[in-house]
Amino acid sequence: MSETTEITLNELRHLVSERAIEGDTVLLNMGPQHPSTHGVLRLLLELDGESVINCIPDVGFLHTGIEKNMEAKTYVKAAVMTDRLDYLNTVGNNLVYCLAIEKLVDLDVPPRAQAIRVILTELQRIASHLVWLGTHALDLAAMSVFLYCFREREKILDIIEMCGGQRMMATYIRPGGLWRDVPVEFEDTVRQFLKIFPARIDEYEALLTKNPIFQDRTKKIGVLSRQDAIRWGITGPTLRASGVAHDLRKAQPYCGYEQYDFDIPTQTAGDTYARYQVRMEELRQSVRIVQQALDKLPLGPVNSNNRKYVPPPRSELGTSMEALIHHFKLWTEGFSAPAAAVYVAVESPRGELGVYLEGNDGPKPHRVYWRTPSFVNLQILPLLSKGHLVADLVALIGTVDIVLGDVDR
Amino acid sequence: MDAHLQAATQAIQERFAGQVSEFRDQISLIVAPQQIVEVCRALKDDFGFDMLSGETAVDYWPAQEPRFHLVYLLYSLQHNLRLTVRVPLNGNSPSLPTLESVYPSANWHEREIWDMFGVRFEGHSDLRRILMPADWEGHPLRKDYPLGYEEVQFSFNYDEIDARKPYAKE
Amino acid sequence: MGIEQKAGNMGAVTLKLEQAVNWARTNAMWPMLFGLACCAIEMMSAQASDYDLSRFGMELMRASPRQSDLMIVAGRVSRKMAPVLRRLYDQMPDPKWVISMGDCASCGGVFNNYAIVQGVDEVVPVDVYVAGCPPRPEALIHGIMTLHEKVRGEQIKDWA
Amino acid sequence: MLTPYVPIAILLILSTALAILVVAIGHLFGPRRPTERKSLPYESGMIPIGPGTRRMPVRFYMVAVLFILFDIEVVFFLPWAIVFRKLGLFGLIEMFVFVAVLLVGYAYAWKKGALEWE
Repeated sequence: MSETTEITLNELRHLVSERAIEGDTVLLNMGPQHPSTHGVLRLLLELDGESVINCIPDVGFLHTGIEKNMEAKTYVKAAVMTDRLDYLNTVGNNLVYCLAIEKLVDLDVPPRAQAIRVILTELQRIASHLVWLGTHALDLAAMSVFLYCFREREKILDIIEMCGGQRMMATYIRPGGLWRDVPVEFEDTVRQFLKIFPARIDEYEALLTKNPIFQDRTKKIGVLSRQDAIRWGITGPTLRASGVAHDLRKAQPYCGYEQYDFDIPTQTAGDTYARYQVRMEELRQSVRIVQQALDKLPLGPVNSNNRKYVPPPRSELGTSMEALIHHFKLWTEGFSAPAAAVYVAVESPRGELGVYLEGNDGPKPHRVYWRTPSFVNLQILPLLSKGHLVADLVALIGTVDIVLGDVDR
Repeated sequence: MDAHLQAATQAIQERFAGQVSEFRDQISLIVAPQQIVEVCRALKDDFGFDMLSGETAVDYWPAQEPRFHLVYLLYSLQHNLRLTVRVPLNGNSPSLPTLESVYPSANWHEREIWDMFGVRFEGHSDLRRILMPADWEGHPLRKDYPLGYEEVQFSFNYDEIDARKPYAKE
Repeated sequence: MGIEQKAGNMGAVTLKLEQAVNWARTNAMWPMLFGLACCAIEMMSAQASDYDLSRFGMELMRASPRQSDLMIVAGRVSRKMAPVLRRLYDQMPDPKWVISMGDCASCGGVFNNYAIVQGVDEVVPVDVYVAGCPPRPEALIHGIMTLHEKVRGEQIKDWA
Repeated sequence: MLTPYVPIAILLILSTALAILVVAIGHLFGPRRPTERKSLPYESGMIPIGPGTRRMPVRFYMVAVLFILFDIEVVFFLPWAIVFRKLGLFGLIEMFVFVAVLLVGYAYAWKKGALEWE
């Protein structure tokens, strides 16, 4: 097991200020194993006492080579990989990968599947925001919020498990529709959840919003101006908290988002408290979307009947020869996609999650590039942390809301 | 094709002799490697493509002629338009000017492309490996780099693989 | 013929030193806060109110290896993380155990490629492997129960 | 004449003895396997860069001194609280004067910005 050479001081000469070389400031590793880095993120901090002079993020401790692995699997088998990317938004990853395939091979999706996709993606957004809220408040010493958030998150995981059979990595969305239809008791379980959840959001707000300690730790901390946000390509709640009302569900609607009316919460202050408010408001908007999607849930098939790409239902295998041939071809060699490239982006809880999919007339994708929001949003951490104390850095990592599986791919 | 996008691609074609191609209503511009900074600066300042959504490379390994394609995914916030700019690169260790001056977010994208594909960026402020360990040889996402597949232990070949596997002593 | 066979199990009176030490070790085994990837989220669910690891004496997830007895490797270990994992394992005080949570930690799981260490037992000696991707919180608790059985079986000669 | 203090002495002796006993057992019987890698300073899993002991900024010292000052002030409350009944009004006013004097010092420190970190 090779002992990798640690980064010596002179290799960082061009990054660290002169005072560090003479030894005036301390170089400290807020390293891969740290309670508040939400995973294995390493920050090399240059500290003058308590205030942060320089913060150099070092990522790659969770690099899984997913893009290389996907090139070695067929299109449908590679869908298993997508769940493990941003493990707090597994349904969203499946969605964007399947949308990219559907665009590449021009595959239609029935309306019922689109509505269920919207419901599950919004529920997954709520679950992801609950983990963000729980860990962010836990970092700022509000232990009880963590326990309350995970209590609600269990309910959403039960719903996803009811549909997909697995709590987190269900791979429920397949190219051309869904794996299978939702079970009978899906609707009233979701309605049951929607009935109790708004009151729970008020519970969290009562705990945190007017809490003076929380306000001291988050107001005017990590201010991100509108120009900087656009210049650095920031997307998602971090961008909306700096005053730019950009949300891909409204700007470039997919999966039938244009039928539902919801508004995009924005703030102008651009500090940690503004991002907290934006995300809390997004929880309420997601409840509204799920409510509307559930009321207008159309009936009908869940998979498109384009047999070239979607395997036929098992019932037909006994009777029709073509179904058997399609079934055999799809499950052995898989369908092949044209030699062209497509870029599709959706709104994940962290920002714009995009897939650049390139085929090569073969059954395996030639290149799958994941434009992940956490990788881009993490770049502004050095910018935000200038001049703050180390304790504020803990709040900053929470507010940028990164997931390391997203960053390192 | 959207009117504004039409104007943008027209202007780029005249000034930088780029070709335009379209697939499923997604426009992509093919431009020479050395002009990429001017093209992006023009697109950003004159046509409002103020956000670099993403930047990656594609490896067409057996073909040496344009072995790599650098793909820049641009997005305009005001006009809500997407544009892809592709740059063909030849040879096994190509290099082209960095885009950091136009889009600061290109810093990490380019470090990742250097780490994964071995495409060097001239003028980049801090070109180090970002995802792989600092002393790693080779660029993993290249097509000629092996997947690193390890043979799976089943019952019939369990013993000889078990002998080779480096178990950690205490 | 120990006194226990003769006088029967009289609880505290016929308690062996091993049993006392093992009882103390199993009922207050503090895990190290070491979440890597998706399994860390399931470990947090196990720690949170619904599945509550605190019932097994694991109230605190200690942040530093110096104060923890158990290292739960929750997630996939990349090549860049392996030396860090080994260093953390070495810095833990001596009665220490390792649970490899999830398929990626146990055998590389779905990722059979250059970036992932194919099984954490190449880096640290593992006591209990928990299967699942990610394993349900109950599966993790079952893994912890198995580890407790193993620790209760330890004898003094193991510690020499 | 020292008889009222005997129980206190016994209590003191017993508590210190118990503390020393527990630490000694841990020290003597605990297994000790110091390895070179285990004694490496822990810095969230990485090897520390640069020397461990650095010049500490003076602000840490300032915070420490202020804490000790106001902590000792609280210690004086304890004996006062025991004989509080017997002292009556005079004791109350006396303690207020004591606290007021220290409050002036606190206000001065606050005004001079000793509590701010910058």
